[in-house]
Amino acid sequence: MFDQEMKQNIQQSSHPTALSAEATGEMIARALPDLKPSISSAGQICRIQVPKESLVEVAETLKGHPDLRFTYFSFMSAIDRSDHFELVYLLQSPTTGGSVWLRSSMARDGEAAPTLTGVYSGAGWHEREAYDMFGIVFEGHPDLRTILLPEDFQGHPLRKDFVAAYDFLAERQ
Amino acid sequence: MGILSKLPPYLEKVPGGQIILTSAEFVINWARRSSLWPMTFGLACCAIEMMATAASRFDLDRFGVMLRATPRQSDVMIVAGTLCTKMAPRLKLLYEQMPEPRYVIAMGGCAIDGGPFQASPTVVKGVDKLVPVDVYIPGCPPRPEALMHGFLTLQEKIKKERLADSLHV
Amino acid sequence: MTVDYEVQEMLPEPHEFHELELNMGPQHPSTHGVLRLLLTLDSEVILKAQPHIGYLHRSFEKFAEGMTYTQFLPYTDRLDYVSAITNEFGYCLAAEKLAGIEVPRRAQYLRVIAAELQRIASHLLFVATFGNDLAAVTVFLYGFRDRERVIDILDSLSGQRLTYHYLRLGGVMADAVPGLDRKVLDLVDYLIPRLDELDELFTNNVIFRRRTENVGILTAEQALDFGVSGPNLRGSGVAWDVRKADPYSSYQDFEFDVPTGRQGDCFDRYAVRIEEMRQSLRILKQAVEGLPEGEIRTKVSRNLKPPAGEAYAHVEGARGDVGFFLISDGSTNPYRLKIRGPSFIHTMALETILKGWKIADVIAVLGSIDIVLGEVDR
Amino acid sequence: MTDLFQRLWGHFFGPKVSLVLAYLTDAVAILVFILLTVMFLIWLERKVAARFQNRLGPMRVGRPHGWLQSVADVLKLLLKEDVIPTKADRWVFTLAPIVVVVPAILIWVCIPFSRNLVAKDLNIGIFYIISLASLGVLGIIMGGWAANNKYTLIGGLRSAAQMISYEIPLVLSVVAVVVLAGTMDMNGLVARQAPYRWFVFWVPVGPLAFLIYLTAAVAETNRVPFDLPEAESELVSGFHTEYSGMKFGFFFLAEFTNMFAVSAIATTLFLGGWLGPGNLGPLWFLIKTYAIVFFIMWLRWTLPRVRGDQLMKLAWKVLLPSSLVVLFLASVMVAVGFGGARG
Repeated sequence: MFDQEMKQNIQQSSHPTALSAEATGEMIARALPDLKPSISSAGQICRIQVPKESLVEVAETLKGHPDLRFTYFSFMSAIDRSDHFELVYLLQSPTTGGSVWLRSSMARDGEAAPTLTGVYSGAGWHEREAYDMFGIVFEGHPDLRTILLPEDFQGHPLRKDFVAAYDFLAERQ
Repeated sequence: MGILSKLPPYLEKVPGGQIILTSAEFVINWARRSSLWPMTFGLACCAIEMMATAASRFDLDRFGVMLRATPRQSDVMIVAGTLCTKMAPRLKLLYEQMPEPRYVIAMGGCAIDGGPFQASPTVVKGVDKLVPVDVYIPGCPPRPEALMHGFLTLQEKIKKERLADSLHV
Repeated sequence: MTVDYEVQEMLPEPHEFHELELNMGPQHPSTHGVLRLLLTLDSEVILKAQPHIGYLHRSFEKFAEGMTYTQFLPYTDRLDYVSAITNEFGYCLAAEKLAGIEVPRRAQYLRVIAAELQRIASHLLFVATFGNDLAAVTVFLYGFRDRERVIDILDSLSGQRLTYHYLRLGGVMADAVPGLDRKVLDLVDYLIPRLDELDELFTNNVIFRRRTENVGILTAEQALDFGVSGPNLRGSGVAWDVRKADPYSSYQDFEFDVPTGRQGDCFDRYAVRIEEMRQSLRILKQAVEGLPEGEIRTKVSRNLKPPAGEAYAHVEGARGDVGFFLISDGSTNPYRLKIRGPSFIHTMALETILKGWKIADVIAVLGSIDIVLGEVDR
Repeated sequence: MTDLFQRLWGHFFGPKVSLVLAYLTDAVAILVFILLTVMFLIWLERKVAARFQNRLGPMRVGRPHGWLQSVADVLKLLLKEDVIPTKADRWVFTLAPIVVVVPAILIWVCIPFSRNLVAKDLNIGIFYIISLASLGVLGIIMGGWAANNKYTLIGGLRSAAQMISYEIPLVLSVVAVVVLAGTMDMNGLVARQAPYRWFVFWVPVGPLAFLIYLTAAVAETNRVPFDLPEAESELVSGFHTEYSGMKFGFFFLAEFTNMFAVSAIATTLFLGGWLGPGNLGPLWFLIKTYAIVFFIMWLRWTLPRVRGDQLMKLAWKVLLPSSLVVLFLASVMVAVGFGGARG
């Protein structure tokens, strides 16, 4: 009795395949010509550079556009480029199979980044992690607390100037 | 039961008291080493090997080792995995919740001295910074045979315990 | 360096009289490691569940910045320690993409064999702990008993039981041991009846069904919104498997199905994993039978200096989409490594899934979500 | 058995003194028997579990097959530090294990191992047993409350809910048997089943009542699939999370005594007690009891745990109505002349 139910429960489904970076770029260019997607890293990554003020807006368009449907928030992170922070968002579309990188930059200190929690719930903890690791403040984040580090931890480990406390890095330099 | 712990030194002076003391010592140490109940304190990778050791192929139950969930009912704490500063107060608390006599096994490189993560500022460089460790088991992670050996070593250690030092009733 | 070892409990928020704050973890038999859940209860019903993580934060990403590309490889094993090979896989792919290294076909097949063995081992551990959480202790031991068989093969390949370090940049550590095909085929013959036995003992048990069906539902929309991946996403009915969608390392050569669940309850997540084990056995059979001859490793310099640039590679780990985002500045060390751990995202989704269920369901949900804290905290 | 001891002591002392001494001997005999049985049961449980799980179980402590394992465990628990948490209610905390253990042992006064091997054959035997059995839950609630820990509190409350719910079908199924037999005397109940008219064969009431009794009994003894009060994966160790040393040992003792007691009662009520071929009363009694004990262990190592609401649903929606039906059927059987009182 149950055996059959089990078999019914599991469906073998047809599977979508991922789009290449070029195809994704073309698709975005067709749907939203003013975003100017570029292909980088030997044709592996399709990226869109946006100013941080319009991040939320662009994400909303990418998510809501009927031809694109980038509904899947893979992850976000930041890169410390010594003179500025680069914000990286990877969005995927389970319907078309495309994936696109949103890139933005911001000053290292005194600036706040916009939060994408309003668009994707999944951004919540990733932004908290970036806050922990880089000290980036996300404006409008509902629950911006430390997440991985102890609450009394001093400094932001993934900043390039946070070196001294890591014994092995100090030894090398 | 403070009287009981004061008993051994007096007993030693009585003629024949030594014999009673040694046989009592033997029985008590036998009971203690034959029934080591560890607390499941899985922190990281080593916890998987700890579980594997308790499972069918290796079967820690053969030695009378029975995993307990609460510190109040356990005798051994196997620290299996990396101890981070955020977790350190909890480890100390759990150790203090265990009733005497209690033993600690540091399983794996991380528990011994931080292991491969020694350089990280969030990692405690060895659980012996917080609690007294009885047996160290090297490895990353130690194989189940190593953990079993650790238990046997602990049993050897308990065998040599003096009653006067270990009565906490 | 001094560390203050005072217990810093987060002060509970002011609450109503009938509410009870229950702190589950970081040391609790069924939080699968050091997850801490702060539950607000009304009798046994959960009004709010707040996961607190970071009790195993070992700063992998910072470590990567201070090491060469090859040095960091063994660390990836310790990320998701239940499924070490798939982590190595993702990291190797990313580094190879960055440096433009071609991997010989034999090595690709060996990698697939190792990864699928690892997936089975990991899912068996999932079944074991899930059974233990629901108090079916025998299932726990059966799961481990069968897992040992898989571990034996991985042990013979790499010499390790848990943290294998079998994959290397440009290939694998060692060639297939003699008789690998026999061993793997024996394993297939052994495991299929065991999985049927598991169905009899556990899957079709009425109590198990009642405990898991229609419990802890994660809808497809919610799952996508959070970025949930792997068996948990497929359990919610979304067919998305990196092995099919974005084939790497010759996965396009193999025939296998992607099972999906119906509604995303605990049972669906469990059933998907059971079926995935059967599919992995299929892949294994094909891989050992079609194992090509040839080199097992491209020579890669120990002080690998990839050109400046960035690469992202993701693989279908046992828990989901494991991604490695590597940035090189042309030196021997990575400039930045970002690890996308699926368990991190699944833990985030817990808050939503758990609301409104009972304490007993927390255990079922936690077990079915199958998180590994090493990957959550990194 | 008291008569026997009284006669024995009568050789040395006067009648009143020897009666007191006889009761004391009874008490000691029961206590020793129970302690030894429980130690054996714990060892047995570990070995049985090991067999189910492709393991060996205790092997090293006492050869062969680790038969001294439980002795070591008990000795060790005796020698452990006895921790009372600072925030605990000291008196209630200390009292709780005693409240749990005492009724569990007192039950054994009335259980007949054979026609004469019973400490005191009360004429309200089964009534006495059931009234005592319901006391144990008090200790569990006390323990859960006194430890001042949320896990123990939840465990204690779950236990209260569960015990009260399952008491009713348990008692009703027993009452059905009592109605059939027309007596509450334990030995009388056994006599009604002689030689092979065991109540479990009295279709339709017998098997149904037996099933209800067994289900409720497993729930009463807090064992899987109904081990919610001490659910290890949910509540750490439930109501006895904060207990250490011998206080914890007492809970353990009570649990296994209860398990053995419900099996013994099932044997007496449904399986003809000490009846069997040959003059081997106690042996048959023990064989039947251990068969039920083994069945309960088998359940434990096969089934997962049910959830609280499902547990309640089973008690109130399935067991309670069906036990009422069984009781009604039993009355009908007596009315049409199938009762044991006349036969």
